[in-house]
Amino acid sequence: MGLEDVTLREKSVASGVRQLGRARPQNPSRDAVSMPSVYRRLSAESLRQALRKMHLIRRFEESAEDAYMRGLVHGTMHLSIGQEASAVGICATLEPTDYMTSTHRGHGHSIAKGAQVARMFAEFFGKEDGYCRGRGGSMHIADVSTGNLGANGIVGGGLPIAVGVALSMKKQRRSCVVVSFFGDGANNEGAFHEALNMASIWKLPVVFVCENNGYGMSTSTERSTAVKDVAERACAYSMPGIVVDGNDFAAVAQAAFDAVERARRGDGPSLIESKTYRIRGHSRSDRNRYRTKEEIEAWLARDPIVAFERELARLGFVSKSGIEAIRTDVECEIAEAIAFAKASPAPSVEELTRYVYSD
Amino acid sequence: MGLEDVTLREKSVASGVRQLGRARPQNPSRDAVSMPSVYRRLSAESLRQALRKMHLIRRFEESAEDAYMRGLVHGTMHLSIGQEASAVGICATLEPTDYMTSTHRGHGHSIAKGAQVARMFAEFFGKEDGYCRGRGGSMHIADVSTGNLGANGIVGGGLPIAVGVALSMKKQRRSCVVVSFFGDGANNEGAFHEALNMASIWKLPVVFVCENNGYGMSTSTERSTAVKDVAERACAYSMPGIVVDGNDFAAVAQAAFDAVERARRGDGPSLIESKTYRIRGHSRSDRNRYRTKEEIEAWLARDPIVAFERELARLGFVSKSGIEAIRTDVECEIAEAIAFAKASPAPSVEELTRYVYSD
Amino acid sequence: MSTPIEATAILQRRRSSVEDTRSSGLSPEPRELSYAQAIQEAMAIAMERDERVFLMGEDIGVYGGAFQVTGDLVHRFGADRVMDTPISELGSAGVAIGAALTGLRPIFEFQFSDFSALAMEQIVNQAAKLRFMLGGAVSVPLVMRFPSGSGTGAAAQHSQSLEAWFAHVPGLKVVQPATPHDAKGCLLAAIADPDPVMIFEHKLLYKMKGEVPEGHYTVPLGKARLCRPGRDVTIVATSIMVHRSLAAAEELSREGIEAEVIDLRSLRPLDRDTLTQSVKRTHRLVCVYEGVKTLGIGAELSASIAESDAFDYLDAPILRLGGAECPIPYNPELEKAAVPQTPTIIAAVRDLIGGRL
Amino acid sequence: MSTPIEATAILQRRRSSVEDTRSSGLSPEPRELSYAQAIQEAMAIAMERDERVFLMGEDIGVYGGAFQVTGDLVHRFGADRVMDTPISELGSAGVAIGAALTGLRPIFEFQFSDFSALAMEQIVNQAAKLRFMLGGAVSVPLVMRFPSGSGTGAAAQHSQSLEAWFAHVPGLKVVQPATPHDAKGCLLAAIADPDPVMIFEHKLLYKMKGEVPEGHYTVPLGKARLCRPGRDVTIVATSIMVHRSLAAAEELSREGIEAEVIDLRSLRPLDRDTLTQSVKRTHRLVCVYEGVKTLGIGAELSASIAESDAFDYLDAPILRLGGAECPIPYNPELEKAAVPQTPTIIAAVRDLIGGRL
Ligand SMILES: Cc1ncc(C[n+]2csc(CCOP(=O)(O)OP(=O)(O)O)c2C)c(N)n1
Ligand SMILES: Cc1ncc(C[n+]2csc(CCOP(=O)(O)OP(=O)(O)O)c2C)c(N)n1
Ligand SMILES: [Mg+2]
Ligand SMILES: [Mg+2]
Repeated sequence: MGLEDVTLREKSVASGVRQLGRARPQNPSRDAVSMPSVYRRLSAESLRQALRKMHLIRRFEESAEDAYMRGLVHGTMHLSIGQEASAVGICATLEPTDYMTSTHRGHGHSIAKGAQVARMFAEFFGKEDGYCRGRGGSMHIADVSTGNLGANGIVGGGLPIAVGVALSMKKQRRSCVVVSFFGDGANNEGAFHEALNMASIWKLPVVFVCENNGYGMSTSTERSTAVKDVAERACAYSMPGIVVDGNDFAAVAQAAFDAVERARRGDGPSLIESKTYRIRGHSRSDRNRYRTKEEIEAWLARDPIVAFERELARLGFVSKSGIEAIRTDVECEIAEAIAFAKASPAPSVEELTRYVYSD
Repeated sequence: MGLEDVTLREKSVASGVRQLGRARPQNPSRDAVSMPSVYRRLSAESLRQALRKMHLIRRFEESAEDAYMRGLVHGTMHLSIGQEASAVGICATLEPTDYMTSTHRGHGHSIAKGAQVARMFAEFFGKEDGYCRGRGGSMHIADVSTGNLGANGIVGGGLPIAVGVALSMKKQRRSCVVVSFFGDGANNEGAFHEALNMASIWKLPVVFVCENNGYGMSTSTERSTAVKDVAERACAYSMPGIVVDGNDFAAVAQAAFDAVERARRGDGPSLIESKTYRIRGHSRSDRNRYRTKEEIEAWLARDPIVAFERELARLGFVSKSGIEAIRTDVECEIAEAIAFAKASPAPSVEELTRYVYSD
Repeated sequence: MSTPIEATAILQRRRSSVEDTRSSGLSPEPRELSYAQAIQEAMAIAMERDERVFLMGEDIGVYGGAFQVTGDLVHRFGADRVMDTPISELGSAGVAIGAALTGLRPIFEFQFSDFSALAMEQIVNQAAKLRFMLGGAVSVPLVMRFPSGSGTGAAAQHSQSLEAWFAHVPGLKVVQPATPHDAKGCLLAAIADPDPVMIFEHKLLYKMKGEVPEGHYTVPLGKARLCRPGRDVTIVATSIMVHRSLAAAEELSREGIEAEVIDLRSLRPLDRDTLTQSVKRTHRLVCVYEGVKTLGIGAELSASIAESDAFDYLDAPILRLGGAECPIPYNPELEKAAVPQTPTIIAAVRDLIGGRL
Repeated sequence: MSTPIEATAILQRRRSSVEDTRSSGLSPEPRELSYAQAIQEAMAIAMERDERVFLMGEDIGVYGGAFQVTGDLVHRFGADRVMDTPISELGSAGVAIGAALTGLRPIFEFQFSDFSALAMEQIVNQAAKLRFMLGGAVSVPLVMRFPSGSGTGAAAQHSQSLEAWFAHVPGLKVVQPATPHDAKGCLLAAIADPDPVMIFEHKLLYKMKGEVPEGHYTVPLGKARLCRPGRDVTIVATSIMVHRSLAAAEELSREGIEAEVIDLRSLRPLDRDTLTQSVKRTHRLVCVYEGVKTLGIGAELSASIAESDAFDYLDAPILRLGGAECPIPYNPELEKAAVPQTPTIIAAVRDLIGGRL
């Protein structure tokens, strides 16, 4: 995905792919008439919560990055800065009892699904209060209490698991839906193919969400993927494939509502392709040799948080001071979370082999 | 795939799937005007050779089955009786230097590509003159001298290897084409997805041939596969997907010619779905519980060899006595082959670990 | 995983907790079943008792499984609980994991253990590690069954004995029952176990008959079984090699050599105690297994003894009889030669006792 | 495979046969390279000499590889010979096999060895067995590189040491070079080898510097290296554990304990001779490796000695120091505790010599 994709998002969807998301006008007019219907569907409070979550994700990752630089975080970390609208837009349509599987780039998904940043920081710092008691780190954060079955260090690893969770829900006649996030890179794994096929033949309540940020590490979708839009692949599984502007909260939420409802109705899975961009490098070792400054800057200009904030303000959902309050509140939560995480005890080396098996 | 598929083959191709094969008329008229163009393209001699090969495959498998019943063959065996037009129709378009990967149901492919039945029987009997010196058996027959890189005991196992061979040809600027046979069951393996994607992005000279015989063991395509026609999946890889009547030699050969030419031109891979039927059970352990007698009988009535023979006779490519000569000749070849195989020495137990590594 | 799921309606109907043993069904008369029938019975009992249990695999429904282990269960429990999967080993293994994570108890059949090579990612990177990676927040009560071994003429890609791979992986439990009795009891124990249990079944054993109690009973995972006491040498064997070792012991006994035979049963956890005790009595150890000799389970058994306090009791080198260093060949004579047979065991023990090693 | 391919035009340009060693480039001055640079140099030399050699892997092109091992090679040799693959480990492993079968010499990089779990089918069922299954009609000259091991904080799915799986598989060769010198020499030997060679590289070694000769040279596959002579105990170690063992030996020497340290280098074939000779001299054996202890390479080493004629020379149990029986944890203290460290080795050897085991 190169610079031209900044405009590509605005184009109508590739042939063969049904567009279930709102049709984005060529020149989005900013009056109330153009208010996305999801804004009516979600309460004003939940819209403000969505904005708050986007801020929380952003500040969480910036702070994590900072902690990493200062040597507080071990290992590696994959930041989703620039992709917040996608995570929050999808999760805004879910119930707490709905399930989710995520990826190596999963901080945003976790927070969007309801995880506490304090326990996330604690995990980063390898502490007992971390979501994985310090055993998992950034790539394995899960929060079972919010239906978050975890990030995954294996590209595509969560897809079949999500299908299994959906099968489980169907067998138990629970009306829960499962969202499986994955990247554009993951769409070339065999696991993707097998998972989507099974979800379709068994009509399972899964929503597959491909966050296409243009690259799997350094490899552009153009160089790795034989279709222009990942959503086109839905046709190979007789399920709807939807392309949405992943930097537009409303577009993402609209597509998610449709897919989640379809799943809950028992009509089976959908594939949503959320076109977005990761502003930071793939991980800390990335020297950005595979993309241009211009490309990054063009996407920076489309910051999903700025856009959402502006739209909410324009539509009167939030005031200037309301935005200020959200920001301060988030700052506060982050600071407290870091303090909590730092104070949390480290696991004891004596307990090295605990949790391998059930006690 | 049930009984209705007998007619399904005749229908126009499912939406989204391009038909590159000859358009089968609803009521194929039997005059010269309707002569398939491949009949003009192939010499009369090669058409007769094709018919002979179909007979040879049939008689080879019937004799192998017989030998199996009499305890001469160890292990298991997968017969392709009823699928001969598909194997021969595809391979009729290949050069001896072109490559092929096959499946567990690969006797027909091997013979079609030029293997000697004597060495195949020898392999079945576990002898040194077998294609694998008695180490491989039915599921691993290969004949490198005819570009046949082997059957494969792993469903879908040959697909990525075929892509690698095609990459090798492209890198070496050799104009060889690679045909990869696989079954409908294999199309749900991750290997299928990964292989087709890579072949497409690298524009490799591969022809993927899915022999859809309606079942992967006991599981119908309907129960296993989220699309009606496997060829529909070509759209996920931006390559042509073609459905052909796999029991019609000319239809298969036409589609193969188009795909092989496309590959040789450097225009990349194609996916041919050859709809056919296996008359015998999956393997010797099959009790046919998943299909009806009626279904089997309906397909028996569409025997590809009978149809081809009739058409060649009608069009004057072969006379009655010519057919008789072919049959006798084949009978003779089979008898000699079995005698050769029986006389061949068994491998020495001393050489148990030979051929694990190169000497 | 302690989610609300445990309490949902569909689960109410399971009769009793999976841990206890139903003794009511125990028959007074001994009764013989084949190894395959014993497994099938275990699955039926588990499905009867516990709505959470279901089966997944290729052609396990109307076909009855490639080795007829599931047989007619689909007619008894329906296609929802005896689920045919597409030929998608990696994906369907992941499906089983997802189901296990959220309240169900899948029993997954690989058609041949060789195809597990396609699913190592989900088994090893996911199932085995999820509980640990998540600091104990989840568990994965998953059972996988692997028809294994050579002797059927199916050649290199359908005859492997890969259990050592799995036994190398913390987070998995690995068992290899050798008798119909243990096949049923280990499977029922595996289903009751909260963690992923891999069961390796030898294809040549499926038709073997043996006494099998009726009703529910479990064979504890991680315990070896002393099959035959003896003073001169300990033969520790797995799966079909237990029977070949017992046959060898009979023959050796006629020559005055009394071999103690231990059926290892469980590869992870490993019952090092039973083995150590035995070696302290017999002073000699022979390990017999079908997997490739190098890094097969015998390597671990030998090394366990060599580092234990039984080391000082050893009067002879520790012998390993494992699979040859080659893929399984098709030719029947070669195929036989590729894995230990009774005469191989007899000859090796003779040499060991005779000090000729 | 002897097809017409050997003679095709594109191959004419390769300078010389891969077997011989170019001595012209040998520098008089010793020269240091990092382990990663040594590997990169080996690949560059091979690609220069032989048009058939090419590289495949995820992000090995402009990104230079996750560990910068391929570095700038794409600029030197072009994207056709330093090929980025999609994230399709199973499929691309198969692609490499197909290329190897038909005249090319692919070098395949797994981004992390953990992802090999996705490709076991192609590696084990295909690459390792094709030659045998086809009765010698083909060979698979394929090299695969696996960045392995813990210590980077990447947790359970990015830190495994899975080499024992591969060493269990006949048809594969498996090496684990511990120094920049051997990393280059083993890789060049692997490229020249007609059979599939798996190279396990420890991620923590990539930045380690060491003397590396210029030009083409090979380190024979299957030969261990005696790094340090000693009379009291043999420490056989693999990969990074060689360095920890050498450090331990230094420390122990100060206490009067002289440890002989052997770098195993090759897991399959296994140099049992060098090990046996050493144990006959020292009468004690300690195996140090990072893979999980149970069924890690130390199990095979211990069992090899226990069944060899060196058994009679043993004065103490054979000790194994391997990875803990758990996935690799994220927390750095736990992570360190999960694999042998220098102090662990020192303490264990002390106990062994002191008869406290
Ligand atoms: C099976 C597997 N292969 C490779 C990797 C290494 N890896 C981690 S993330 C990544 C790129 C993934 O790309 P994408 O799916 O697009 O997600 P993104 O990083 O862009 O969010 C790669 C190659 C991995 N973790 N797992
Ligand atoms: C990876 C793998 N899974 C399962 C099997 C067992 N198996 C052998 S053939 C077969 C059915 C294959 O169906 P299909 O691809 O349609 O080929 P067909 O047998 O119909 O020719 C199965 C399940 C196998 N050999 N390999
Ligand atoms: Mg991406
Ligand atoms: Mg089929």
